[in-house]
Amino acid sequence: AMASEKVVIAVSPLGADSNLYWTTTGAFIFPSMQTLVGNDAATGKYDNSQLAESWEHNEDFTSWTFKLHPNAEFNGEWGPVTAADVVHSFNIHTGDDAKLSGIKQLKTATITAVDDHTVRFDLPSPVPNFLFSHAGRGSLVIYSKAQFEAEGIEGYETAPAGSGPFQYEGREVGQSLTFTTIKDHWTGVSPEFDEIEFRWVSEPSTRFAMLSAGEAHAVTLPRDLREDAAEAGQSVLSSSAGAMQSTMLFTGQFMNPEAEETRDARTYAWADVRVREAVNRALDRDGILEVLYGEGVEALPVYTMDPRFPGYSQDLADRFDADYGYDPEKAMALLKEAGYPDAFDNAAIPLVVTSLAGNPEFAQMAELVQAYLDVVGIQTEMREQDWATGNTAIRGFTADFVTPMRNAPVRPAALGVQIFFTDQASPHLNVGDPEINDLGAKLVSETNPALRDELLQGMFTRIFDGYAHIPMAAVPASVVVNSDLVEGWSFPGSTSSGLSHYELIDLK
Amino acid sequence: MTQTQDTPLLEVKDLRVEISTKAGSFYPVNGHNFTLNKGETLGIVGESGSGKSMTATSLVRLLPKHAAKVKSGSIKLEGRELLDLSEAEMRKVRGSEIAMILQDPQTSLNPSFTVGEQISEAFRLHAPGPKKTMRARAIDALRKVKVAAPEHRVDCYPNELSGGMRQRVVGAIAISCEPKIIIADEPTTSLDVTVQAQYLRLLKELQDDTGMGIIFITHDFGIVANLCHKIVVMYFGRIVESGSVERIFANPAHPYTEALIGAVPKLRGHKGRLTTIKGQPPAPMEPLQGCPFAPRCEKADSRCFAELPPTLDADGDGEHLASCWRVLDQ
Amino acid sequence: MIDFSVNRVSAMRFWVRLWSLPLVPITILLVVFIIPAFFADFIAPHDPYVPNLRARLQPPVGFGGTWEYILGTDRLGRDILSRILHGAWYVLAVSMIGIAVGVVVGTTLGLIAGYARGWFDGLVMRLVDISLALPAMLLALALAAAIGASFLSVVIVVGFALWAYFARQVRAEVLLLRNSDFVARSQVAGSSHTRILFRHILPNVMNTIVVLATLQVGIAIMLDASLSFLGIGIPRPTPTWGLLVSDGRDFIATDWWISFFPGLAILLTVMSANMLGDWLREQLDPRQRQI
Amino acid sequence: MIKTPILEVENLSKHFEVQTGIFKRETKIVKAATDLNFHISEGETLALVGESGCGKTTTTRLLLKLQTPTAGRVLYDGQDINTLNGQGLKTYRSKVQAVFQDPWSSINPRVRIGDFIAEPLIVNEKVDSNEVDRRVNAALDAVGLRRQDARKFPHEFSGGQRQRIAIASAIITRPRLVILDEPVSGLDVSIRSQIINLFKDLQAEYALSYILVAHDLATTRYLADRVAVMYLGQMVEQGNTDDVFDAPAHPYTEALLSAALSADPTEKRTEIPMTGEVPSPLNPPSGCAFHPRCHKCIGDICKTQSPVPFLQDPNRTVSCHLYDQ
Amino acid sequence: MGLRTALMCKKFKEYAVLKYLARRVASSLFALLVITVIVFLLSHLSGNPVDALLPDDASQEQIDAFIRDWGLDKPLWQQYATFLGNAVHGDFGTSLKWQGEDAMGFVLDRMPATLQLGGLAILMSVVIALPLGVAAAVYKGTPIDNSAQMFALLGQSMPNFWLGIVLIWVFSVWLGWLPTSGMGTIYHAILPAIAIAWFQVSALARLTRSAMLEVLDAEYIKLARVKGVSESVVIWKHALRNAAVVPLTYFGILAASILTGSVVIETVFSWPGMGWVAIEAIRGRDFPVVQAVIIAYAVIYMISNLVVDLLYVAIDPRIRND
Ligand SMILES: Nc1ncnc2c1ncn2[C@@H]1O[C@H](COP(=O)(O)OP(=O)(O)OP(=O)(O)O)[C@@H](O)[C@H]1O
Ligand SMILES: Nc1ncnc2c1ncn2[C@@H]1O[C@H](COP(=O)(O)OP(=O)(O)OP(=O)(O)O)[C@@H](O)[C@H]1O
Ligand SMILES: [Mg+2]
Ligand SMILES: [Mg+2]
Repeated sequence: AMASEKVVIAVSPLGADSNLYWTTTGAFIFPSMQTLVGNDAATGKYDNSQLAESWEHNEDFTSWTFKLHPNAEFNGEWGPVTAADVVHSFNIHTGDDAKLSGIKQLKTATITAVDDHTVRFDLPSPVPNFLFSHAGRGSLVIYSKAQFEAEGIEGYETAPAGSGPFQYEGREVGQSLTFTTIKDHWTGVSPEFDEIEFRWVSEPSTRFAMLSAGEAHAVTLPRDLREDAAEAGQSVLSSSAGAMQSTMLFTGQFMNPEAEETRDARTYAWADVRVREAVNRALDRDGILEVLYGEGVEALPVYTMDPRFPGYSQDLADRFDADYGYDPEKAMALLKEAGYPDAFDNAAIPLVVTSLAGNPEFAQMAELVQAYLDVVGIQTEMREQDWATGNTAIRGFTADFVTPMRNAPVRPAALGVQIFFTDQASPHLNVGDPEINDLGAKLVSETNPALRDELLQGMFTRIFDGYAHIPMAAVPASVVVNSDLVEGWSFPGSTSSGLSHYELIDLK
Repeated sequence: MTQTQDTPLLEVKDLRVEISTKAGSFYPVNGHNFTLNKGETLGIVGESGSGKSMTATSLVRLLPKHAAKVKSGSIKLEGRELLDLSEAEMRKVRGSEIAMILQDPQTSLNPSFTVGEQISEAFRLHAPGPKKTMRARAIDALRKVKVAAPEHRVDCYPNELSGGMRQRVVGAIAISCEPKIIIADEPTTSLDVTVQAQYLRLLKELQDDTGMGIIFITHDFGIVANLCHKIVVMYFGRIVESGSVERIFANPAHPYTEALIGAVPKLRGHKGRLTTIKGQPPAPMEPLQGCPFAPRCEKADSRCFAELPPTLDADGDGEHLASCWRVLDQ
Repeated sequence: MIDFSVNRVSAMRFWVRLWSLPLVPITILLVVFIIPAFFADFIAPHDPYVPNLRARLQPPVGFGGTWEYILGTDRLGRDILSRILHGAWYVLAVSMIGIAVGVVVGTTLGLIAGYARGWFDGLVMRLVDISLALPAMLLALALAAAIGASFLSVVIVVGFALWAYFARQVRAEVLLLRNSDFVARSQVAGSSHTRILFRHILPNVMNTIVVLATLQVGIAIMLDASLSFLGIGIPRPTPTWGLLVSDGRDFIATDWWISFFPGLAILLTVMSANMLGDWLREQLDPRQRQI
Repeated sequence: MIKTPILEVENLSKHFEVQTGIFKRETKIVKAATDLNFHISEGETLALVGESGCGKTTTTRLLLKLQTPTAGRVLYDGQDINTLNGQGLKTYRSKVQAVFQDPWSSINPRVRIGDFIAEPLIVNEKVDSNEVDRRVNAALDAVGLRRQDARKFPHEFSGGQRQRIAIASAIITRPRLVILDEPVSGLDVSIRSQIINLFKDLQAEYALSYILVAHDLATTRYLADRVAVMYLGQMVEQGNTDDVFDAPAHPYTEALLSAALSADPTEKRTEIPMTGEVPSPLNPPSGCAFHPRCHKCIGDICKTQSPVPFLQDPNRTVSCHLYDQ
Repeated sequence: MGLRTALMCKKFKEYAVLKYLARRVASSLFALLVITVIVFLLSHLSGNPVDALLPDDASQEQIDAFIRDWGLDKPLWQQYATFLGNAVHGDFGTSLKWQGEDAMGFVLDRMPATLQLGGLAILMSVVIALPLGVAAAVYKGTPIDNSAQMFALLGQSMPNFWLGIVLIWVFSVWLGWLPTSGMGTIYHAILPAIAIAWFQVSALARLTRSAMLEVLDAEYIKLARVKGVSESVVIWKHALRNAAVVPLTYFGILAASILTGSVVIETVFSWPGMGWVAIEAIRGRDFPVVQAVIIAYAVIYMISNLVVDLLYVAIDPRIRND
């Protein structure tokens, strides 16, 4: 690397542009901040690379104790990282303005500083996945209490002191965010460059151009462009672990037997399991995924199920081809049996597509899905809406056959399944199946790992067999780097942007 | 009124101007011959579209660039052939030797510059000098054309002046470099009678002072009768009659001239029917045989329709010319 | 004062005018725009909607492609040519209906404002100001979000973006016309206001409206494209040209044909429409200024 | 011979408010017509003459009800035209017609000649289409146009023909009065006389009355029985044409006539030089408006007091302090 | 004119200017008021900020708290009244998306970027369009005219985002002359300015051309030639001075189009101006910022129109001395 080098990473702008991590749904503040628990760059497994040296929990997962690295310290003269900082951070993260999804678990916890370098979280009910709240997506980030006391919230707004390997340098709102490398970081990790700058660039082609022009070291690109970039000689780096799962969801209480009378034929065409199966059977997933994500992307048997987390069912994965495989004839036969389309008043099922920043695949996915459904005789109607409008529609149940969605699988399966299928979920996401709800309720209080596994598998199986959704794929996060400038970089794909471990960027 | 000079001030011989358009080409100026002497005023009359303005602009070589060009003939200013001059030389001639006054005082001054600027520009081009003296000379020029309070008016924009005053400013520009000839293309049509009378008086006085020649284009017979020494009557791009004012008014040789004179009501005198000319002039590109006026002529006979009459000497002394077969019969 | 004599001149040269018909733009418009708009079903070689994953990203003929897909295929293997041909109808419909909305609203308001003057005139001019002061794009975003992006919302946005120009122009012209001698004469004859407005004034602003409308075709198509770019155009999979260009924009440097050919279709159509508009303006009203 | 007046004008005034100054923030009053009194009788021609901007057109527009007067009345058969409505108004509209100066702008280029000519008839009288055709043909005949021309559009006609069309339209309702605002100044010399003759012929045939506005004094003398001279919105002199032209009473009329050029080189004229500029109607001089240019100005009274009309004889009025004493 | 009257005149003129300004400002304020209503209604009709700002799995309490905090539970007119009252003080609330930023302050922070880009674009279009239009008029009907018109037309026929991306690839990536995106040096502004300006060049050049053609036909141009003035002085001094008034009247529309153009182009070039803010804010249902940004746009437009009016007076003596 050269004497004074600045690494530029161009990404599409996130929802919010803020230093106050707890108020956002994602931010690029991470290089300078740390959480308690880290993720291994190569495997995505939890490790102690961040502030906690070690941790332990009691029998029923209701009490978690973390020991901090004794030599951890904040950059910029704000002193060592202590339990007081953790308590302080906990308090601001659970305040009224908190919006972070991952800290939902924290809200019910109480925190105690056991000693200077030990904190304990006590939870009212068993939380086996508690580490999730301290690592990766949407977790507790440790801010300096001393800085807060000295400068108040403005201090955080102008230059939050963190303990990460980079120091917050400054932000051009809407434009960029810059960090400088800390030369003698307490972890001993030392990046081989002096500065790192994130640039917000909405247009993928502009990002591609920046990469090609050598203005950026790394950029995030949609799949199609990644391929093009690879052809042009750039390197595509993927996260070591799957970062996203994508699926399409039906909405409404379509599995709720009691809702039978109130649902109308149009909204609830898929209340009939045969229609749901037909929809799934009509899709050539391999084809779609290859077009959208390229090779090496795996089919996803059940959304929120992930081999890294408890509840994974090899059985479902094995049965996937047989039960969800591409079979248009079968789909048509099922529809005929179900009386579709003749028996329905309205033949068109609205297919709402939300164009989410950074996921241009979704539009194409919708087009492909629509084309495949058309083949078997299901007419759909596409509404291209932005995220917010789409969400409004979903919440109002005006969108019927719904949105490709994504979520990072770093979320433990037990959390995900509750959020997307049960009565724990937002009303619009609750499919209304008594059995799933029942299993979900049991899961909450169950602490035995084996039994939890069983409950989860039961839920997944129910979802799978009931064709309760249209699972698509597990996709790793990836980034394209300029092959003339960057040698390599590994990251687990555990943050909302998919990027992390910037200190590991290996320049040429 | 006899000018005994060897070289006339301006001598135009067999001038032909061609206009070519997509639809075809024609000659709005077709074989003009006339002369202008020092201190003399020549009136060009004719109805709209007969080629009066084309004649005037061809004299200063400012014909519309792409559409029109001089086909043949000669224009001699004191014996010097203007058609042979380079564009730069011609620019010197314009303004300093031949000046022109345009029809509409409303539009012939640039609205964006003060009167003074526009007058001194004319000076500057032909006799450069410092700004101050330019201004002084502009004021002088204004005074010459009898503009009241010239010191004040020199800084006015054209829109601040009345129509008559504007026309006088145009006059000031024209005489600023003491040209030998002023060509005035209908300079008074938009003026009120009273203002017009003042203006014509002014022109006459200036002519008396400087001895310049004036070519006056108009269709107002009142002006011709009062101001001009000689007249050229145009019809359809041709000169159909020329001669001294007295002779032509007293004894028009061409039926067209006769009809024109008879068509104008007199300020004093009879109230009988006015003479009229039937029909309209032919369209520029209409194919014609014979005399172009024949179809409208009360006195036309078969010869008129068959053959274009040559320019004939009406009074036998070479001073009164007309192109009409009837001249031969007299 | 309006110079009506131009009509005389131009009428005299009727045949000359016919001869000078701008054949190139008319031909282009027909070939690229009008004919495809109505006959895409018959001339398009492929279904514009059905993906063919086996034929993804075929380059156009001459760049390594085959005659099967003359202009190449897109990311989903759909034939670009067929999509352009089918898209023509939507582009035509959006621009025509949008302009029609603009014309009807703008002309009506401009006509009445210019003729009646007074408070109504003041109100209309304020509205024109307001409409010009609101960047159409922002309004479009808000509107599309409010009523959902659809064919209708695009038409409304186009109409909204254009009406003010018509209103202004028509009003200005009516102001001149209402002082013209022939209107005075008609008043002297005892004609009612409606008669004057519709028999005497309206026919005389028709030229302006036609010319302006022709020139607005380009603006309407551009607006449609920009809306697609912002993701609030006519929803996919409708292959409007704006969407095609917008979707292909990421691949300008690599699979350039995806956006190049729809872009070319836009370029040719807009250019031809403008040239036709210029020609019309010259024929109908040489004094009309370009807006 | 005492003729009944068709139209009587009593103390007619029209004042315009105009905005002047930068950004049009200053309101001034233009007195385009002040306290006019005149009348016009059956079969008679009255000419309004005066310099540009003196209010001739404004006066005709008031008579045509194109504008409403600031003060005063216009009486048609004894009825104020501004109170007319319904049938009365229709009668007025069909009995008082107009021909304007510019033959190019006074005909709607988008209407067929026949329809254009018929318009006054159609809007004022209940007539069937046969009758309309018949009357249009008659009007075309009267002005010397061919009947086939009815189907053509205006652009197919020359200026002179257009003026004939305008005249045809003006006479189709058999009006009693036709107002002519500079009807020939837009025409070429050779055409002018045709139209002037036509006016005379029509007057003889239909017993028309004309109010004629003309720049050209010769034309005025030729056509008019009586003449009214206006200066800055005021009537300065009125009388029989021959009387006024032969012996002008008002200094302005005198100067105006002396400035007119006769198309006769033998005629001698003595020009009375008028000094000064034509004043702006926005800032009319005090007292008698003509005093700054008057060669007979008799002192302070002219500068301070407006002269009142003086009746020289039943047919002649003059407004000048010369005649006050 | 005596000195005293001259002085009075001057004073009167100043007074008139003030009065005129006051009237124009008042009418602009009325327009702004209407715009606030439109904007307020539209942004409220267009989806719920809850969905934009809260994650899809937000709990009901989170949603409720959010609604309460932002006053979304009050009746619409009340929300508007509050909004207007605050807006008068320049207070449009705090941004929902850019945490803690004062909405108007945030927009104003972005404004220089947009003005800088817009200014450059205007400059470019004028610098290119005027000579182009003049040349086309002077050489009417010749190949020069045709190619000038063609060049102008081209700009009007390309979607500007597409042009922008092509420019980036050609000039930044392949030729490497200019930076691809972002804001910084003047070089950063060149490509986006071209992408915006080209479209305007077309309209402006054609307008200049037709104005020039009209002026070149004027009598005073003939008079200048008759005086012996050289052709270049005739064109650049006598003609252009008068013709320039016409494109000037177009400036209000030009300003509006450039603002509109900047919305798209700022996105393409990651130019952190108001256009970028507008899109991000509308997409994120960031009411306060949406309102602030549209009002800001409208104000810029109105001010530029006012300036144009005054400029118009300064340039054209016909108006100045009427
Ligand atoms: N630029 C031009 N292109 C083509 N034809 C022209 C042009 N200028 C003049 N003409 C034609 O040339 C002929 C003579 O025009 P010219 O202007 O000399 O007439 P004129 O006698 O001055 O008429 P007027 O009394 O109306 O001024 C007319 O038929 C006119 O139509
Ligand atoms: N609508 C109007 N608003 C304001 N001022 C007007 C209006 N109409 C006429 N004037 C003014 O009234 C005065 C008389 O105008 P008018 O047109 O009657 O004059 P005119 O005698 O017909 O002149 P010309 O011979 O030039 O036709 C002029 O100063 C004119 O500027
Ligand atoms: Mg002429
Ligand atoms: Mg008049």
